[in-house]
Amino acid sequence: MKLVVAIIKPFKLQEVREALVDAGIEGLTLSEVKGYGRQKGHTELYRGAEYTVDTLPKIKLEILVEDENLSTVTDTITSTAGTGKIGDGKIFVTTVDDVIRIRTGETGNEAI
Amino acid sequence: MKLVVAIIKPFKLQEVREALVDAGIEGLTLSEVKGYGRQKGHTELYRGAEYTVDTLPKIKLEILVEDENLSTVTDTITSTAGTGKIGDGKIFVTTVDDVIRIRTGETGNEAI
Amino acid sequence: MKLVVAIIKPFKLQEVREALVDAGIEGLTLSEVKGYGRQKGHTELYRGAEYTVDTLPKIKLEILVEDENLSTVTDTITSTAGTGKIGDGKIFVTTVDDVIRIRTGETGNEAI
Amino acid sequence: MDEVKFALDTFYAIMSGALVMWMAAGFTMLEAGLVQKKDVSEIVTKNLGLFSIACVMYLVCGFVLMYPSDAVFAISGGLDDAGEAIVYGILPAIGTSWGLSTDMPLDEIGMAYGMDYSQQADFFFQVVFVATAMSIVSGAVAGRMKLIPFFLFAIVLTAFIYPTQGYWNWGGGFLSTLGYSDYAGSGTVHLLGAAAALGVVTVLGPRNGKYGFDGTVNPMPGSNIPLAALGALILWLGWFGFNGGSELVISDEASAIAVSQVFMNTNMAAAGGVLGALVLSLFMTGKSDVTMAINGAIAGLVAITAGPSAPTGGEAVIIGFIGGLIVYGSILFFDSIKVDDPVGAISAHGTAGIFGCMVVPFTNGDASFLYQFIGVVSIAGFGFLASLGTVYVINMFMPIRATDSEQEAGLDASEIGVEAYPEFK
Amino acid sequence: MDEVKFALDTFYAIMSGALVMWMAAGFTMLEAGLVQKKDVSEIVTKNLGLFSIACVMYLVCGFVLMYPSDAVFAISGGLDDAGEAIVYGILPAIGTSWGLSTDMPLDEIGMAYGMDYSQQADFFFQVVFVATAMSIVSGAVAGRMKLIPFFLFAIVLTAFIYPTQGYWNWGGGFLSTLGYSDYAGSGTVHLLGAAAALGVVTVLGPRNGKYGFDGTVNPMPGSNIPLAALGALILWLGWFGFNGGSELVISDEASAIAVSQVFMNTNMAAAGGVLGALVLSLFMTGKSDVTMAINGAIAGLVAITAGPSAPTGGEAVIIGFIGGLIVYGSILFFDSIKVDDPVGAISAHGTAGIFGCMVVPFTNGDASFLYQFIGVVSIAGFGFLASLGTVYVINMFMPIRATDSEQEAGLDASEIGVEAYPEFK
Amino acid sequence: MDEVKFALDTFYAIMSGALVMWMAAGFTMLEAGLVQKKDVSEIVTKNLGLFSIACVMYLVCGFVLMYPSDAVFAISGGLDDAGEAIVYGILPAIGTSWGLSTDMPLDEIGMAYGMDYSQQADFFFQVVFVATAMSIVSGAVAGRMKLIPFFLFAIVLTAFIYPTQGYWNWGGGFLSTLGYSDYAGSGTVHLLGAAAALGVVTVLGPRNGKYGFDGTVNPMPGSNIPLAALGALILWLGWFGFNGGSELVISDEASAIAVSQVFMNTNMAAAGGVLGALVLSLFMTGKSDVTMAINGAIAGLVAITAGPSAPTGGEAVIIGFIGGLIVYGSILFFDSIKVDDPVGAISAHGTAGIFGCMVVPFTNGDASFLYQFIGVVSIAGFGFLASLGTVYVINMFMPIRATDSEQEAGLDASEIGVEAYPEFK
Ligand SMILES: Nc1ncnc2c1ncn2[C@@H]1O[C@H](COP(=O)(O)OP(=O)(O)O)[C@@H](O)[C@H]1O
Ligand SMILES: Nc1ncnc2c1ncn2[C@@H]1O[C@H](COP(=O)(O)OP(=O)(O)O)[C@@H](O)[C@H]1O
Ligand SMILES: Nc1ncnc2c1ncn2[C@@H]1O[C@H](COP(=O)(O)OP(=O)(O)O)[C@@H](O)[C@H]1O
Repeated sequence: MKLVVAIIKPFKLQEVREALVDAGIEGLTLSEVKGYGRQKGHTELYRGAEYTVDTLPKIKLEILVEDENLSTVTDTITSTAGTGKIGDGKIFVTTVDDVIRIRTGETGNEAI
Repeated sequence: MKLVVAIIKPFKLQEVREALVDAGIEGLTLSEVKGYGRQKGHTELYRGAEYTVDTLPKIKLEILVEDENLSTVTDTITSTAGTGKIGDGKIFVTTVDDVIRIRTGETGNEAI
Repeated sequence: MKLVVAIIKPFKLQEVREALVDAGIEGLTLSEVKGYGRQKGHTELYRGAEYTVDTLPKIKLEILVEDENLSTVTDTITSTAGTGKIGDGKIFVTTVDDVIRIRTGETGNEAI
Repeated sequence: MDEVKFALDTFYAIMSGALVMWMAAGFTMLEAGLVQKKDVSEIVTKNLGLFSIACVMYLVCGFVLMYPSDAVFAISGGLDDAGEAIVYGILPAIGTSWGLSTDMPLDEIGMAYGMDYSQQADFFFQVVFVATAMSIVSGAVAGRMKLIPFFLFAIVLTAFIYPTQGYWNWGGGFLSTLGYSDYAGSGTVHLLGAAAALGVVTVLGPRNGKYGFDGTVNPMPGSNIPLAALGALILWLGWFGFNGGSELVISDEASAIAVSQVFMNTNMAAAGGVLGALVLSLFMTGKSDVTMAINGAIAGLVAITAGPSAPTGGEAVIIGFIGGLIVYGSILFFDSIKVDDPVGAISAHGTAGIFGCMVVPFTNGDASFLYQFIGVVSIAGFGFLASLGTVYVINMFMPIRATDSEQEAGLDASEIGVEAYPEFK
Repeated sequence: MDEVKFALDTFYAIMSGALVMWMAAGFTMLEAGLVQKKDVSEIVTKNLGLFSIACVMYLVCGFVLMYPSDAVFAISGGLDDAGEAIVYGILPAIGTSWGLSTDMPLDEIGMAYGMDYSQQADFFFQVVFVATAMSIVSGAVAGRMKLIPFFLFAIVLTAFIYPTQGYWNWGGGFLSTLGYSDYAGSGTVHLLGAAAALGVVTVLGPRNGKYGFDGTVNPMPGSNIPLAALGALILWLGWFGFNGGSELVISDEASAIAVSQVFMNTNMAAAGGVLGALVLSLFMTGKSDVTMAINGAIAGLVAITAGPSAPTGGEAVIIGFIGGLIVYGSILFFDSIKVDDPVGAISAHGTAGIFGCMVVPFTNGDASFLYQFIGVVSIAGFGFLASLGTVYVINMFMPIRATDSEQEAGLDASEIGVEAYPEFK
Repeated sequence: MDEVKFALDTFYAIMSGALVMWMAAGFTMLEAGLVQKKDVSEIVTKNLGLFSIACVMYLVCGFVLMYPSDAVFAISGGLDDAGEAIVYGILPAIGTSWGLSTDMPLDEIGMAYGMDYSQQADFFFQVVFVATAMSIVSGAVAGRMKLIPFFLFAIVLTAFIYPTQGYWNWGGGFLSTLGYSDYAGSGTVHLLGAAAALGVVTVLGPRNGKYGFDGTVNPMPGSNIPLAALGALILWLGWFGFNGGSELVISDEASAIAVSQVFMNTNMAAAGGVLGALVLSLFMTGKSDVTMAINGAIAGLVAITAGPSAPTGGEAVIIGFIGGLIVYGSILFFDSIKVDDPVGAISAHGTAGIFGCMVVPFTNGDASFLYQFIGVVSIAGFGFLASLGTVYVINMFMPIRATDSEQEAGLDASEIGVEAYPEFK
């Protein structure tokens, strides 16, 4: 089993999720994060003083997949989350030892 | 060392945490996430238009444990976070290469 | 490739980030989390009743690095995020199988 | 000359009424700030709805029941013959109240409440009081009472419960005959509202999770403290209309002095209430609990309301200060007996209201402790029982309590469909 | 005696004006609550700016254009000779308006608007009305109209568009001659504002993401519901000044009764509007949409504004109730034709405003459906076309629509530089 | 007839006072919106507490010190013999102030402040002014001044510092004799508050993290911009009472005209202030900084306060506009000299207050630059030194500055125990 972690632009979320569901992915967990990278932040103002906000809002998706679905998932994300502009984000893949579905106690691929 | 990541229902948090503390776990990190899975979201309304909110609020626990405590932790979570109803969540286990306690610089099991 | 996950005190964020940038790190993702550990929470009050808030706000940094930069990153974080007081946080290191830059489709070290 | 007086008194009555209407915003903000995020849209809807229901029901029949016309008495010889009184007295009066217009000759409006200013101004000033009483209930039942049963109860309270006992004091009923003294309604409005709230809460029970099995009290902190403070400050401002307008006339020297004394004392009592609650909080916990300061202000205001014109400015400070102490203790007390009142309404309006009624004889020679006590007991008793009975009956047909899963998801999700702060995690 | 009347009427006018000024806070909170978090600072800035622009432009020339002096007519024989009228009539009047001071002899102020209270009070009461009209626009264009073009449009609307049609009804123009009856401006203020908003939105288009390619309507929930409710309650309070002050005089018995009837009816209509929208929401969706309750209150208030003194209290409830039903349907309608109006301003002020104008003859024998209809058509038509034309021209020089990336990041980032809630994720 | 005048003037005074009391809500919201989330409950508590302390201390002795009775002068021949004056003049007066009631014959109240309306109304109107002055301080010290020392300072300022210099201008002291002209208190209230704030801040120092070692200014953005805007709009409304009520009488034609001119000009100056700040912000940064618009409104209001009845409407716009420019520059200036003022109070009330005092002679022939200058210097100098001295002494017994770890966790945690927004991360 692999855990796919994708950092994407917030406004792409809906599109990515729909594409994943179409590709047969039935579960994922998402959270709001802030990203720092090549895409630079922007300037804000407060009471006449300018300052830079270095980080940008991003969405982090965590998707546990069976090994054989890995490339489907990464491909789906790459193709839907990309705008071609800087800051599109990253996908990390790590190996997961085990997974348990709390409700049933099932483990392994059954539990994904 | 293993990193246990558990996605649970928010209202179970206190119970799970207390059970983990009773089981000897002294540290954990938690965050608010949104989950998408078999448990479906709900319908909201805005100015007469109905729409579906697909995701549900969940709590993500991250707990670093020594290998020998792994099953204690997963068992504790499984038994306390479960309601038997859909949406109870998942537990992922991954292997961690190393851990460092920032305060002391200790590494490995010492640092957990 | 390694994923460095650091839990630090919020007010140290700016210092840590600046030090990482100086050390050549060009990307990271951060999120707000709550930590439970040896550092105890504090007492709050509401309408005459006292209660304990067990968790403390922390910042979680996720930094993907090439293997050879690992120690630079962990050293930089350890030295800048430490106050010597309890609650300074932890650094976890895990191995990442692969990384993809969404924008270009690059993978591996190229994509970091 | 008389016409200018009439105009001035009318203007004063409607400005006072506008200030009291503004208290609706105060209750809405106070309650929205003190409930949890997931119940905020619901409490807002309840407040908008209850105010509207109160206005309509009071127009439909509350007003004429509270201030029955002479016709009622003429026919029935003092309610001996209730049937006849209803047919010939109340029913036509209901029509005149609903049909109140500038075309109507003043003497046809059918109320035994002669006055030197416009009947419309009087109605407007009265109607916002009944809404105030009902607003007290919404806070106490927040987080677990369902919307429709709440609105049904609002209909009953504003159409019947409030007017019935309002009549006792202000419409010529037995409390006024007896000599019960309650200037602007510490008892008639605030205690009544609090007693009704207690009655409803008795049937309703506490929010899930509020009291642990082991007797612990779990604080469920309010979601938005500055909003709650805004609510208290709105109430503070609106109270100038509530108390100040209750002198009813301002156009002669004595009345003008009395009204301005009332403004001054109302302000002083609120200030005293804040200080009382803050001092006690510091003494008890070492911290200055802002939610207690907020409740202290309201308790100070409630405490002075039964007699805001008689005390000196300094006495008003003291009355308010004691009100602030009382509300602090009362909130702890109700929590200890597991009566869940998310905004402290029962304590701030009820306990402080009783104190307000009972303290009147200290500064007003015309009042007596006995009659004040009778007033308190009859208002609180009636308000409690009538409300308890009403919701008991409603509950038989339509459960008034949100289910566990509804409470867990929040009433906003189950009843309103709109999150209060969808973008704030 | 007369001096006391003059003083009382002046006091009444400025208190009414202060209440109407307070509506600026109502619009600001309503709109800040109903837009998305990323556009909140911008809508706040727009509201502060538009109110200020309205005040200044109305002082510069709006007031004298709306209430032109007799000199204009004397010279030109009814605008036959516009050039002369401008030079000898309007231009000097502009000076007197700008120079309005306590030193100025009353008869020099140069307006054909005799009255028994101070001209300054009149100006103050009038100026807050023009700001109200402009506030309606800001809500409808939220989330995508750029700030500077918005302010340019505000200058044109408050200096020319509003005064021109205001003159028709209140300054002695053709609608007043005709017999169009619009007490406080359901048409002249609210419908005008809504028509202007529609004109601007026609050029501007909807927010990105509001309407899907497949015709779906994406709700973009407001960020802060209690703030929106506070806005509605502020408007409710301010409306007592808006309608109540429009009687213009309170110092005799008949006027005092009329003013208090207006206060009562205004309150009743708002209550009716809340109930209408809530009942319909429950019926349609099974839930009580709080945003509809909020819009219902405003629609009820708009609906009663054209004739708040003639209906009985009960009729006011009914008029408001229908207003609440109408706003619900109208919001769904405008969404279905892809007119994006984030706060429902076009429905609450426009559709309900038309209803308010057309319902007048039912309770006021002096009004006729035909003249009301002519009023509605001419005000809405002029407001729509003049606004559409104005923004069309502005758009040629300076794009009025925020770019995709500006909308995505939020107007707060691109135009204000200050996040509204920087610490709330 | 006279009685109606008395009643009308009393009504006008208490309505004005109620509007000024409402400014307390304005300061609370403004400051709650402009501080960081972790300090919001504390600033709310400070505002509730300071208002209450101000009311009580002014009743205890502030009022009689500011408006000393003739007895004081009679006995002492003009304060020659201070001891006797205190024993026979001030002390009994303290009793009468505390005991102010409707029973008291008017001539016993013991103030050298004859008037044609009720003394209670006068007290009520005066007491809200002292609270305003103190509210200015709370904003400037937000985020690092501890609660108890702040309240101790509030006691001293409202009981002694404000009344002492208030006496100079309004109680018959040397500024009034001299011819210093300050209608509603640009100097006596606003500049005094700002000077006091500067004195406290001098001892207190900036918030941790505000100024970098390398001289950088770190913006610490406010947590809730719409709340801050609401605060400014509340102040805008309340200011009609603040300035409008300061004419003191409305019941004759000239006064009524003056009061309405004041309402109009107050509104115009606020509008001008918004525009001044926005234009400058656009010019300097290309963006429309909403926090500057908010401060601009307040600065415009402060600027007109010293002489709101003399200017024409157009001049009021210009005075406000310049106030808006000045506050912008002043905020940058104070940041550059490392005086940390989280809400801009010192600039909006102090710098704009000085401008307001100095601009009076341009529109009011009776005022002179020299006397205005003497007024400014003596009020600001006294306010600054007395406050600095007071907090210096308090600081010797009880540290006024929150420790580093307290500031880091937020004052809400260390002093109040209640988070302002516990559910918003
Ligand atoms: N080394 C890294 N470790 C963790 N997250 C990263 C790293 N580099 C980039 N990110 C995340 O990916 C986002 C996009 O990266 P960025 O460099 O701006 O653009 P791109 O990926 O298109 O080159 C960042 O905002 C950050 O959240
Ligand atoms: N494949 C997955 N990857 C990541 N998170 C998942 C995955 N499947 C489920 N989850 C998380 O677990 C939660 C519960 O899953 P769900 O399918 O609704 O119920 P259950 O686990 O009881 O079958 C989801 O809300 C989501 O946060
Ligand atoms: N076993 C663990 N698993 C996950 N997170 C942990 C664990 N132990 C500590 N943490 C995180 O590290 C933070 C600091 O830990 P704590 O024990 O308080 O101090 P220290 O690391 O200085 O000994 C905690 O608040 C928590 O977020």
